[in-house]
Amino acid sequence: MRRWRALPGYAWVGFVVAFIYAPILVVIGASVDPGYRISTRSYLVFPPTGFSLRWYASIPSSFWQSLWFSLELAAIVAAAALLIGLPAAFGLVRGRFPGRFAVDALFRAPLQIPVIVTGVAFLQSFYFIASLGGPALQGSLAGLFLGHLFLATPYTIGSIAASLQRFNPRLEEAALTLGASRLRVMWRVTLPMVMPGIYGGLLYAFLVSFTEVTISVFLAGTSTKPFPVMIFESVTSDMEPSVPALSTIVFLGSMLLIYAMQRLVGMEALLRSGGNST
Amino acid sequence: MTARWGLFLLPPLALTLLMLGFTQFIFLKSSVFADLGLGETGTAFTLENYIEAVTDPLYLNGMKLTLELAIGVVALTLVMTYPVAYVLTRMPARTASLLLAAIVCSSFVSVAIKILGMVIIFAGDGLVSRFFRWLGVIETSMQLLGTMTGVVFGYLHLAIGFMVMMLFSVLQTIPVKLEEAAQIHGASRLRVFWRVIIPLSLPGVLNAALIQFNLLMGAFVTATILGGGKVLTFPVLIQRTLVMFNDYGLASALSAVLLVIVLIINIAATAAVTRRRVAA
Amino acid sequence: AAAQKKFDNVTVTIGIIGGPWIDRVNAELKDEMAAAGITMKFVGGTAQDFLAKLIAAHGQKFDIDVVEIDDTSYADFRRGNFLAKLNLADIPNLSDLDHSMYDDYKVAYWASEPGIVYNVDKLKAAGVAPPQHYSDLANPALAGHVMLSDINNYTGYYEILGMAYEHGGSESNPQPGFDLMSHMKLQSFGSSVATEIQLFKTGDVWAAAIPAHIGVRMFDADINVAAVHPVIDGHKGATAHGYLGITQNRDNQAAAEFFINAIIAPHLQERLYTEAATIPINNSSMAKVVNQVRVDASGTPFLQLKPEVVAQTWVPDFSKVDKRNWVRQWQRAVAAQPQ
Amino acid sequence: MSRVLLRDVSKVFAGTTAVHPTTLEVPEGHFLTLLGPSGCVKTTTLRMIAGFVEPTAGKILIDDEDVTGMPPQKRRIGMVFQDYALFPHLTIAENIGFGLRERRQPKAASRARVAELLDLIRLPDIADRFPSQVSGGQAQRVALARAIAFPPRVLLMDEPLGALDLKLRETMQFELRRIQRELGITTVFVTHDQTEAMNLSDTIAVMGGGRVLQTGTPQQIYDQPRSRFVADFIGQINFLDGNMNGSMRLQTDSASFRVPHGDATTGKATLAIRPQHVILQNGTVLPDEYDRLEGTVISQVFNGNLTHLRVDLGTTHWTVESRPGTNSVQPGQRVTIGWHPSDATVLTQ
Amino acid sequence: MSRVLLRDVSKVFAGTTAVHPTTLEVPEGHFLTLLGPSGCVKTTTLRMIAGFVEPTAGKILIDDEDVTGMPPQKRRIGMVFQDYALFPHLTIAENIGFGLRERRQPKAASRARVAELLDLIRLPDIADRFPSQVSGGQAQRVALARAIAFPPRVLLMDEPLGALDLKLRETMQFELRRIQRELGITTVFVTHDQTEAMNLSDTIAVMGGGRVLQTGTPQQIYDQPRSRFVADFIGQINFLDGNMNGSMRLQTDSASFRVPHGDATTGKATLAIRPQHVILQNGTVLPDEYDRLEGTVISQVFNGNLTHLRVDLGTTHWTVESRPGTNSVQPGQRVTIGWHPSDATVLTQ
Ligand SMILES: Nc1ncnc2c1ncn2[C@@H]1O[C@H](COP(=O)(O)OP(=O)(O)OP(=O)(O)O)[C@@H](O)[C@H]1O
Ligand SMILES: Nc1ncnc2c1ncn2[C@@H]1O[C@H](COP(=O)(O)OP(=O)(O)OP(=O)(O)O)[C@@H](O)[C@H]1O
Ligand SMILES: [Mg+2]
Ligand SMILES: [Mg+2]
Repeated sequence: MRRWRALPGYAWVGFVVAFIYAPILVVIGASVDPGYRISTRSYLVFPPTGFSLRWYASIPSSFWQSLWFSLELAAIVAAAALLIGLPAAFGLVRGRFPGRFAVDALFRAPLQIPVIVTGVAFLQSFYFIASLGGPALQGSLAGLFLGHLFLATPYTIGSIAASLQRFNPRLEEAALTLGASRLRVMWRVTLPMVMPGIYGGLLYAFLVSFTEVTISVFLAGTSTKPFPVMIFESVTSDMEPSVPALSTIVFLGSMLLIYAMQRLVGMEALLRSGGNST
Repeated sequence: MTARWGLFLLPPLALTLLMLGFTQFIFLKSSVFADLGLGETGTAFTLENYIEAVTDPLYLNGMKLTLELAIGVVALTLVMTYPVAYVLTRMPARTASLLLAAIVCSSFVSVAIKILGMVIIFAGDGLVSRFFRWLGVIETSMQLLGTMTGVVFGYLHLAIGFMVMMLFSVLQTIPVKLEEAAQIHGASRLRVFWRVIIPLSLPGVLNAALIQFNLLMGAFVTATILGGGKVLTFPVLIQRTLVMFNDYGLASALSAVLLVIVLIINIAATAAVTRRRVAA
Repeated sequence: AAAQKKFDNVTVTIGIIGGPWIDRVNAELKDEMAAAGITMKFVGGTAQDFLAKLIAAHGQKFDIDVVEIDDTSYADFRRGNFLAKLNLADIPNLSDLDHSMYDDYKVAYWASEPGIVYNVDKLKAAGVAPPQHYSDLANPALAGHVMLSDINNYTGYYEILGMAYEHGGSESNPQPGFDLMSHMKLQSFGSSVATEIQLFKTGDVWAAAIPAHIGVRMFDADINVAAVHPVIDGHKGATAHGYLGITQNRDNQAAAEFFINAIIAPHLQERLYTEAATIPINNSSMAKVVNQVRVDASGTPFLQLKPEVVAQTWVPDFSKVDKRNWVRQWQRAVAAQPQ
Repeated sequence: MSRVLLRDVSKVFAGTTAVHPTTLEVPEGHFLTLLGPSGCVKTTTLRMIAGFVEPTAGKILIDDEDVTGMPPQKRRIGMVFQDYALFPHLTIAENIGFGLRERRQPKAASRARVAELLDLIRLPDIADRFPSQVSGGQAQRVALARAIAFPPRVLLMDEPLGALDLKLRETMQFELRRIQRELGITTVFVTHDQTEAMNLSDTIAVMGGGRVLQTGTPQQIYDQPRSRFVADFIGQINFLDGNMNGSMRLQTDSASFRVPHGDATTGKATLAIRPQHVILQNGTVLPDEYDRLEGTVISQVFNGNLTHLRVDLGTTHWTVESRPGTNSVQPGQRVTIGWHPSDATVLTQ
Repeated sequence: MSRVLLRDVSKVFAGTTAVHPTTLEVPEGHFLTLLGPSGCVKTTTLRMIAGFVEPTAGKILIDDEDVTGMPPQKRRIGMVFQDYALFPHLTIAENIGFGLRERRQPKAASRARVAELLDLIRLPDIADRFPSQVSGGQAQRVALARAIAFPPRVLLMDEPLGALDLKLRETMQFELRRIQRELGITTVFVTHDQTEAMNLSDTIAVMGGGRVLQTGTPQQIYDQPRSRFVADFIGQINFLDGNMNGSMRLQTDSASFRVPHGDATTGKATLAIRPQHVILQNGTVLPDEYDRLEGTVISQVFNGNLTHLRVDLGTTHWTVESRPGTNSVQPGQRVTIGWHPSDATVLTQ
């Protein structure tokens, strides 16, 4: 209806998307610049002076390893966040007990602690555990996992809780009258119905872990260095010239991932559960 | 039957409590002992770290700067993303999901590298400056590295993607019917926004804004890169205290101060909105 | 059958300055180390970073064997007893080094010449004469286009002390330097080569207090820059060193020493000079590279390479610097700067 | 095909009694409707039979088996929900076959049964669609098929037709009744629509204020309401308040009226009479045996095949029904109305 | 109080024509109802008047002013939505005063007006409650008050009573009509409930398949339907298919029947007659001038004050209405039914 009335809105969306994408386009452009001398490799060239895929071919293995490590880490974090988030969301939404609001607040607490505080606190706690003869968590996958999990779980809980709140309890009752046990109801009705929330929670957790720098800077080890830390160090010291190429690959990969999710549940259904259950 | 659902909470609750309580305890412990240099702390209880943290103008200014930055950026992010999220909820679903997907994808790219891209765009010889010079609007270049503007831009990039997603999930719960009801009873588009959409989305928006605020209060990566060593936010000061001073007592005290201030703001903001809602 | 390996598949974790520097070192030494049975693993970071990590570890087992050390942090490394005593006899290449380049706990493996690099064209366009002293960077005509090195970087000490000396201060009294800095309108503080070159390239920065060898890399990136070696305390130009040391309680110390020996070998030092423009630390290499000195557009060399000149350059006495106070003074000066 | 019995069942929610002790029997194969206004615990009663709400006291028996504490999935009941509660992620066929699968019926037999049910509800072609792709009326029939796929002992329906439009609702009433008769399933149906209850039920239980007020066939409920509430809820009716004084007459302030059969009670009482039994003296002459009242016409509403007149009798308003054309009156006109005493009922509650 | 005119208005959604060119007039102060089955674009038509949907072609005029491109907030229209669409974050008083505030009325005057409206809807005590704290019927009246607070030129209502239960719906119909009459607001009302339309309207526009099929008073629509669709949608009716051959008789396979007044057309036609005009020959003797048919009783449904008989006539089923008690027949019984030719209608569409 009266399309021109919606125009300012669409223009604003365009502006914001352009704002988000401008630096990404620069990075993509710079990734194909065929700079040839060592000195010219320390900064981004845009617009590119030519077209070359040489930086795609010369990505150091350490970066690949770190990217792979980050993907693994993010995947485990997402899986674990789901394992925690699912029962927590069910308990929060369906449980009726005194102090429910306190419990809800507690689950949100990790998002209220400044990330740098979290990073330092985990680092010190890990050393403390080690000093007591416990496992050496600093610099280990387990340590990073715990730090990321701490940060990611609130999102997952929020996302699943939101879709659970929208869930029509009549569906469960219908299944019960049809002879399904409580377990079967969960499996055949409830879980499929909160799937968008679950996917949303997984995506959030994955994204949080995959882009986290602040905590990782403190908890990373020599062979357990998440990808964003690698990029951060590269930018804050002497730049690895293939970083733009690698970033482009990550960007394209994320497009594939999102496309797959979109096919599975539909982005909109997924974001409807949006990690924001209030 | 409902009581049993509560039981599901126990394992996640225990885990969260452990991760939260244990780490914070270990961390805050060192803040009440004197720093002996090289990471060693004394054993006698003292408040000198806290006294320094709350009296030294360096840290006070750092806190002021950080609060201004975080609040300013959250406000700016809201201004930018709220209309976007709104337009997305009222768009044909297919287009909306495409745009949302695009926004999500952009979040996967490290902020650190995006920052370099921005530096190029806004540099003295960069695209934006050239464009403005061509328009004859601005003579001097827009400096991003080492300026507040740059840090704000960096923070925006950090916040926008998540904010759009969260606001979308809030706004899409507001029925179009209510907008139409407001419109037919004489409210212009702007008034509909002001009297219906904003009040109804307030709790959800506040929740999202607080999450972003907290995130920004604890972020030092962007300020480190884009601040060019000039923008000393509180997290940057904490990081420097740790890495350059190696003063754990003071760093813990500073962190504790940051934590308390952030928590107070969270509680106050939530209480303010909840009171309105309870009244409602 | 392969020749007898010196080590039995030992991994050495090396913490040195990150980025292409690691790539370079890795590329040059990979084969040699592999042949000796050593696998190298690298961690990027500054000397300051590694010191912080060692402190944070509170004596727990540390996962880096060889660490980067610089003049500014060496005293703390020693004070914390983080460094193992080296078996100097196992590092035969030391024979080519001047005695000032190593001791029982550290061995120099690169050197640089902190000074000033400026954009010739931009300064000419602004009608500003090339800076001769650090204090010249405070010229109001350059306001907003000057970069100093950040505090997390050894060069940060040279610029402050340089300015302090120019105004009657010294290592034990850096305050005049901080006072001057607090009045300067800086573009930013440089903390990474990546952003430094980027900002020269985009034209945002016209002059910077950074090591001269970065000027060479900028020149290679088609920026018309020149380097200045200011006179400080009667010395023309300054020298800074990067060292390697080995952390305490290693069971692979011999392999680590083997790595240190390799990296100070003449051919490697010369490669690093041609690739990254850092200054070699052994005498034979210096004799060689002095003939390959890089010059700017006006034909002036970027680096001072003649041994007799290098010997006369200024090296601050960091034992006189109160580091803890230094950081505070720095932060206050930054906070006081005009925005 | 079973018998359901609620014996002294009551339910207290958070201290307030929602369902007062209720005894209710649904004979085998019967179609019983719970009828009443919103909030009269129709749903709560149904949910107690289903097992979603546990009675505070009393017993629920199905075929003399006490099922009071039994979980819903063990009760072998079928239920149709107001919003159908079809599983949106399953196809129509999967929805219908849900209960068969949960009861571990052989696959082939299940498939055949689903096909048979799709025929029964006259929708053989929608097996592979999803619930979002069928209309409201179709969804309603699918919900029914799902509920009876694994033959239940009792079929429960909570306002299953509430969301349909009028024409469709009427069609579905016929369908429902046909299928229920064909299969002979004991059925408990909930509605607040009296017409629907009348059309469908063998027995109606009129509920109000947390209890069953009257149980009987539609005709009984209509003709012999036992309370003013029931009389008013089922169809339109006119009331005249007065006193009984032992004789067969109701005394009002101004006159007295004969009452039909029944005991000669004393005390406050109300005479009730349906609009269609009230005749307007306008052209026609009222027979002598008729009781009569005078009033003023307030309004006249044409309602398809009937005209409803509102007549102000001073102390109360009555509705008088008349075929269009037969009486032509205007609002404001004085009229006399009359009725045969045997068409009236006396209510003492 | 204004006149609304839709002139050749049509609407195409994504290539398919939803609203076929439609002309419709609502005279000043009239109560017009759009009546029709689900999906017949009642809502779309209403939304075009409101300004939420822009017509693809045609003009919409209010008081001869062309408002076709005018945004909704400028049209001075009041609207009641099906689910009321009350603002949950505002109190009842604030909801009612919404339009007044948007139109910058002085505060004191607004407050007085809100109080007046609360009196009008007979809910003076709920001013400070929130919508979640009022019942459905109350919410409905609040929505109405909000719509008329700033006196609208036209009042639009989209199935405003759909969510209420039967008794409440009837009460609200009276209320609605009372308030509309009192204020004389031009009103367009949407419903799919024919009884509601009959009770409320000055004029009914029966819609079907994206167009207005017939416009007229309730009586006209009921008595003189112009098409089989309209006849069937408004109340119950019986059909008999046949052919007209120029004479005043309808010829079926087996017999011929007289048709009332009107032209003697030719071609396929349908005789239509309401159930209440069909008399069962059972005890009573059919007058000679009656046309008659024979059939078998299929079922008998008691429906409050009437009994509906379904009679199988071989080619079709008819419904015959009778007062209970007057005729006593059993399913399966052969019966003769008859009607007076002047009660029948002939439909040629
Ligand atoms: N779980 C519960 N807790 C507390 N009160 C309840 C609960 N369930 C129902 N009630 C109360 O019981 C009353 C009757 O509810 P119920 O749903 O049985 O009525 P109903 O006759 O089905 O009404 P409707 O026609 O509106 O569906 C309600 O007023 C409600 O307050
Ligand atoms: N925005 C739209 N885009 C595409 N088609 C639409 C749109 N709005 C309505 N329609 C189509 O118009 C048809 C009629 O819709 P409308 O809501 O006007 O019917 P209605 O008579 O109000 O039905 P109901 O009684 O169910 O409310 C629908 O079948 C729908 O497919
Ligand atoms: Mg109910
Ligand atoms: Mg509609």
